Amino acid sequence: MRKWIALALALMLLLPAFALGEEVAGEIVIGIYEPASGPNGAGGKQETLGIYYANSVQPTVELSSGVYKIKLVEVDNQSSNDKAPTAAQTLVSEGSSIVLGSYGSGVSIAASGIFDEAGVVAIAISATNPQVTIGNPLYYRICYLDPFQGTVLASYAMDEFAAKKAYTLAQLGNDYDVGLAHFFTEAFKAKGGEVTGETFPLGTSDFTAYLINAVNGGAEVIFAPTSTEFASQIITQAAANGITVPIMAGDTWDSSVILEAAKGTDLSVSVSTFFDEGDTSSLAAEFVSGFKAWLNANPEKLANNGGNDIVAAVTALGYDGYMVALEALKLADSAERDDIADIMADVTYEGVTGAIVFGENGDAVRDQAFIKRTNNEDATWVFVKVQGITE
Amino acid sequence: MKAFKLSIAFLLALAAATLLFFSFQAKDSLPQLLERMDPHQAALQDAQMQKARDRVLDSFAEGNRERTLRNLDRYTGGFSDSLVMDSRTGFELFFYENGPSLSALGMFLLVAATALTGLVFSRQGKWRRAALPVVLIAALYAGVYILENMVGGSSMLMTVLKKGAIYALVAVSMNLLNGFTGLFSLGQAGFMLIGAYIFAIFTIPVESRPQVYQYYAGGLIQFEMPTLVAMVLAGLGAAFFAWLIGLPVLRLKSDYLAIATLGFAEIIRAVFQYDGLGPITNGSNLLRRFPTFQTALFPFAVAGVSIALIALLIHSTYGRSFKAIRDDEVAAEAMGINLYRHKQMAFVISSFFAGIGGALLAMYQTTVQAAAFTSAMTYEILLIVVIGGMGSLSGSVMASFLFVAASEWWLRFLDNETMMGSFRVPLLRSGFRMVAFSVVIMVVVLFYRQGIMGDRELSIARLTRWLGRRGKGGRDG
Amino acid sequence: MTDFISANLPYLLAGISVGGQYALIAIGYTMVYGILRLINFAHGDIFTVAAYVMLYASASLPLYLSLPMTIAFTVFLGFAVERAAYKPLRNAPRMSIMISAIGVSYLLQNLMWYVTGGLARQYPTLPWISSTVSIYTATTKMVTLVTPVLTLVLVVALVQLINHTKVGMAMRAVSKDFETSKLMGIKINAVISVTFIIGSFLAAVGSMLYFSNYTAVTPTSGAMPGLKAFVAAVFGGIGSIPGAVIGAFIIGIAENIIKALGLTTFSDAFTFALLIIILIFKPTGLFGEPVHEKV
Amino acid sequence: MAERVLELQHVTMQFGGVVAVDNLSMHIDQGEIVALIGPNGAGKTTAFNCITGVYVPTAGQVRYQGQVIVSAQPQGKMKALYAGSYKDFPSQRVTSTPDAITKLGVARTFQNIRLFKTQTAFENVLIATHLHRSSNLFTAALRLNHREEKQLREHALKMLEAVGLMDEKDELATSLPYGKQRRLEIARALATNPKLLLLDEPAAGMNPQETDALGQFIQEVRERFDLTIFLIEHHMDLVMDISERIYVIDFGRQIATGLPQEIQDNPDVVTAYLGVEEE
Repeated sequence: MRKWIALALALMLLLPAFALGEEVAGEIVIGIYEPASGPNGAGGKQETLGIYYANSVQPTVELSSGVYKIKLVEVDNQSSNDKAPTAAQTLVSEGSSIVLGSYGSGVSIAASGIFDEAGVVAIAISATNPQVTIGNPLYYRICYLDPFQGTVLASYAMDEFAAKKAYTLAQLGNDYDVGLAHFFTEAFKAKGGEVTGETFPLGTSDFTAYLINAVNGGAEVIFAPTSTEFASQIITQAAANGITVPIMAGDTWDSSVILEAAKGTDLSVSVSTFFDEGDTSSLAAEFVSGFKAWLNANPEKLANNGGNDIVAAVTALGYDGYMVALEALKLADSAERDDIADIMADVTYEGVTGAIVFGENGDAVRDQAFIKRTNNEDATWVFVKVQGITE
Repeated sequence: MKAFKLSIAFLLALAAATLLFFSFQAKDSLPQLLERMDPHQAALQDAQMQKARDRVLDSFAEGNRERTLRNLDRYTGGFSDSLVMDSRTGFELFFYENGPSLSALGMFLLVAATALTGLVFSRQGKWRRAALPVVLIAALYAGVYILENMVGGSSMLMTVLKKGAIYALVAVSMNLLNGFTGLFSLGQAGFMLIGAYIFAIFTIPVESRPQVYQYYAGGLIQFEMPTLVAMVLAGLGAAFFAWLIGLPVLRLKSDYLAIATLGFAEIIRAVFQYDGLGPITNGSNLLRRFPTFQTALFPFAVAGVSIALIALLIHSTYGRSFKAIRDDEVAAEAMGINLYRHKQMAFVISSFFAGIGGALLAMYQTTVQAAAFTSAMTYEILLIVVIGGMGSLSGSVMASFLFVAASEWWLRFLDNETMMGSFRVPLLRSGFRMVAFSVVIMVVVLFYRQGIMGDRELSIARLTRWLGRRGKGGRDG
Repeated sequence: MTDFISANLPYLLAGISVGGQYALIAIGYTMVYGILRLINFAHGDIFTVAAYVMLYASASLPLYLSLPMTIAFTVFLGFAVERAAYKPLRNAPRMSIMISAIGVSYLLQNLMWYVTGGLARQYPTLPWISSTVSIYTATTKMVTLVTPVLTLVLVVALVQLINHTKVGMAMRAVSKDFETSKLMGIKINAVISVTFIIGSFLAAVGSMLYFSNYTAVTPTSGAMPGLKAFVAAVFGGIGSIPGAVIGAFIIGIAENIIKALGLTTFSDAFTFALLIIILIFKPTGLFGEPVHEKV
Repeated sequence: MAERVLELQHVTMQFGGVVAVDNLSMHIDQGEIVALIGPNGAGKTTAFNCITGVYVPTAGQVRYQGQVIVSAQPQGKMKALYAGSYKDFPSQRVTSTPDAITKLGVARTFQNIRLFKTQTAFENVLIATHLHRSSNLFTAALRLNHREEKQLREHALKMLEAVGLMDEKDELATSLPYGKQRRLEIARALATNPKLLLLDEPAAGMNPQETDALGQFIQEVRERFDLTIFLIEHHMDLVMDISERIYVIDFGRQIATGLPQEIQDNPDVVTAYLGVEEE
């Protein structure tokens, strides 16, 4: 096998003639490790869209030994831990120099052992569970963590809605939901608030009972950090049952599904996320317009985004993730996995979702989150403010 | 004739001894080897070379054989011109790189030699018949170990073989229930979950418990067990739950039993995810950092032993009474077989091995989360049993390797949009792999109801007959 | 007293509404089981396909066209599944038919993933049903009231069909004794097809009601209601249609009561526990009649 | 007086309104061959099923070697509906599963052959030896019981030899010709070392020569294995030839009993079978 890789690398070096157009010294493989089916499939696809768009914007990287074409190899981990090892192993065997993904912390952690053994650096794009990077030296992350996001939302709930009693709703068995709800509860209680929490089993569609429990419990804010499928059930049923209490959630709710569900209702739905479409900085605006054009040009990609061209936060993060990978390749000035591993810690990149600098454990140092509210008339996001942790 | 066999046996033993001696000797000779390869210290001038060499020595000190070999390969390949490679160092380098495979080969030759001598001296038929299977099994295990060292422990082939071995054990345990006793149970994922959790809970090292049980202050259980003990405990735990749920459920007719066991698996999943049990099961969060196996031999060995036990059971008087219950319950009862007790035995044993399979899957995944053990996993295993052939152990084993390789390796290309020149191959986009796979399963379920082996076992006699028939063009069949 | 009612009225309404939707699915299970002794695992997925077809159809067609088209498509799908996956196994052992049902469910779910991309889609708002209405102090959708009424109407119509028409009599005969009805010249395949057609029709209607109440459609959103509807069918006495309906309402209301009591984590687990308890004490369910094994 | 092997007292079996077996009382002594005859649907097989525990009778008692193995009173719905003529019911209720009764030494064959279809003839008989095993699950699986295993296999072979099926022992049970399948079922029943053998229409579908051979075989088996035999049969010449006593039932009720000769010219039996002549 080792001889085989050596041979493949040698072959790649002798391939200038086959490259398209400009002089290319060969190909560097970047692995995409995302769920395309299973409960997280929808979010995974939107993240992958960001990566493919970034590839269309920047298909090559220039190293001292020449310009290399980036080859994306995508694999579906079906958002389940027992499929993770073979999916991760496929990327390693395909010769990925660096891997992007995965949406969902569980599958990322499940694959960390395989990436570590093969010496491949992996960049978690939107997996916010702290355990993804703790104890996994080669796993880096460009989004903020649950502890940060939970506390930010708790501060926002108190500052914005002056809520004293909160109700959290999380999906039983989903470590993202339960983790975020836990940190929100801790932060909210630390600030003198009162929290009652409930969990619902996978496959639930009827949330009326939960919403009514919240209202009967006198909650002034409902915090439901669930996946998009349950989010739209919660929103439509909250509207149907005339719930007036404001609803809040984490980054998973930053998607067109929520806008569509909230359209025409008088619900107040606010979300903390990594990126805001309305962000007027040139970098973000250019990305948004470019991505929308690219998306509308391809009906299949439009379908993967839920049939509309609203930019999900994970798409923006996917874009930044790809660019960070290119930065790493440039800094290491080689496609060798060990070289990239050595320099990864000091890669920095001014991304669409803000400055990315890696702190301890390989987590990006992020100290503020965008807070957005839904505009229910024309189903768009309204930028509220950038929220840090207020003591 | 006897002398000839003995001399061959002796030769085999001799070869084995030399192989074992040299590979053992080369085991930790790498530092001296590097010195000898670079007599006039070329590394000191060339920083690049020095860095590559240090990397080799670091990973060697770390004991990570996989990475050491990779760095060594790059070092010898990249700087071959400034290294001196005389025959002796070349020989030692060869033995260092292929040490484990050669020692495995040595072990196999040793087994073959003993089998041969045993054959010559033994009288009873039983030993003579056992010689060939023993050698074949030794060849299989040595082959897996050699393959692993040749291809690299974390290659695609080995990952699929590891998962294949684990699914083989679980498929055989489900076949014992559905295929041999005629009990249609859909609770296999639930018992795997119990096994995986019990194994993980009792083997997480105490020092990493605070980090794993982050929301539950380090968790309730503050001790750890050796791996094998925990695996047996995992099986016993699953068996206990099987006995418990068996009390009410085993008297039910086949399709009610299916739904009741399916319901049981859902209940178990909800219980293990319950926040209240967090200090023990870590609620909805992951369990990780428990010991995992480094070589593919471990799952192959555990699965091998378990499947052998199940095979022994099936060919015993109890196995025959299970098959009687499958064929005709009324007649079996009339022949004095207590239906309830025998069904309970089959159910508990099958769950015991499903628990061990769950523990192996936990080690394979390096993480355990109840969310993964859904009814979809039970359906997957059931389909493996059907493809292999209900009532055939060798069928289930073959089918699980085929199933895992096909669904998670060979058919993956169906998910990626491939371009033939400028023409985009239609249909190929993410999700198509699973569609193609489920169509294949429907075809098997509908038209090849017997599956690969039907209810026949793969025996050496049948294999030679089959190969013979292929050779003669299969005329006289 | 009144605040007790106003606090619990919403739970009751939700229970009745979801109970009615389960009933429409459960009838499909009970009829197919009564005739073929088969748990039609794919029934829940046909229910989801109906939702997707409605979603895609109403995107381009006006409502009065997309509604009938959806029902027609679902009925055809139910018929096709029976002819393709169950007819070849007519005299195969019971286990292989059930495995074929699991295979069809596996295939349908993967197909939906492939075609729709898996992102949750919003079910179109049917004009009259999904407008909100308030009863006493609770506000809910019109569908919560329409469902029980429509369910009862459909059930009564179905019971009339079963008891007072030739096809109905044939179905009852086949469910009593498969072999002898074949000997009596009843065209078994036709009767089975009719059963699947009726089952799929009710599933299509059920999916319209269900998804106008819970409007997010994903490839697996039909799996859990399907399983719960089967539990209801067994609970009411598999094979008996009134049993399935009453079982469905009981399960729907019980589920919501458990959530009201705060044991939300175990709401699904409780339904399965209920099933196991029923199977032990009264294996034939509330209204089922015991089946004697001839020796 | 020979020791009483089997005794039925007022056994009644009622399905809803239909009384299949009505107040049947009879006995069989050690070493006897007793036949139970009657027109189709008279309740013969139902009586068998009450004795072997497949059905729990609505009322009545079955004693085997003096020990009560089945005793029942009308329960629930049956109490009101009870149409059987026997009134004062035995006090305690005893039920035992078919396998418990077989362990006591009551073996049976079935009217429609119920052989284990995926097993060979030898395996079919070997399964019947399972109930005499002393090894538990682990000793059996780990082959620690090889002595016992050898005994069971020899016992099974002996049974096959007794019924003359040695050369078909490795054939699939269901691929054997009809007559041989019947004999295999008898061999399987014998393998459970019974004291009382219940044969349910063993000669069904056999031609006269085969029926004759079967008759000798049954008598020889009784001698060789010191058995008591209780026989349901329609072939009158077989019944008359080998049975010491005969019970005749019609519509579940016993209408005659006695020696073969008496039964042959008993008018009630003739009308039960042939119906009343047209005047």
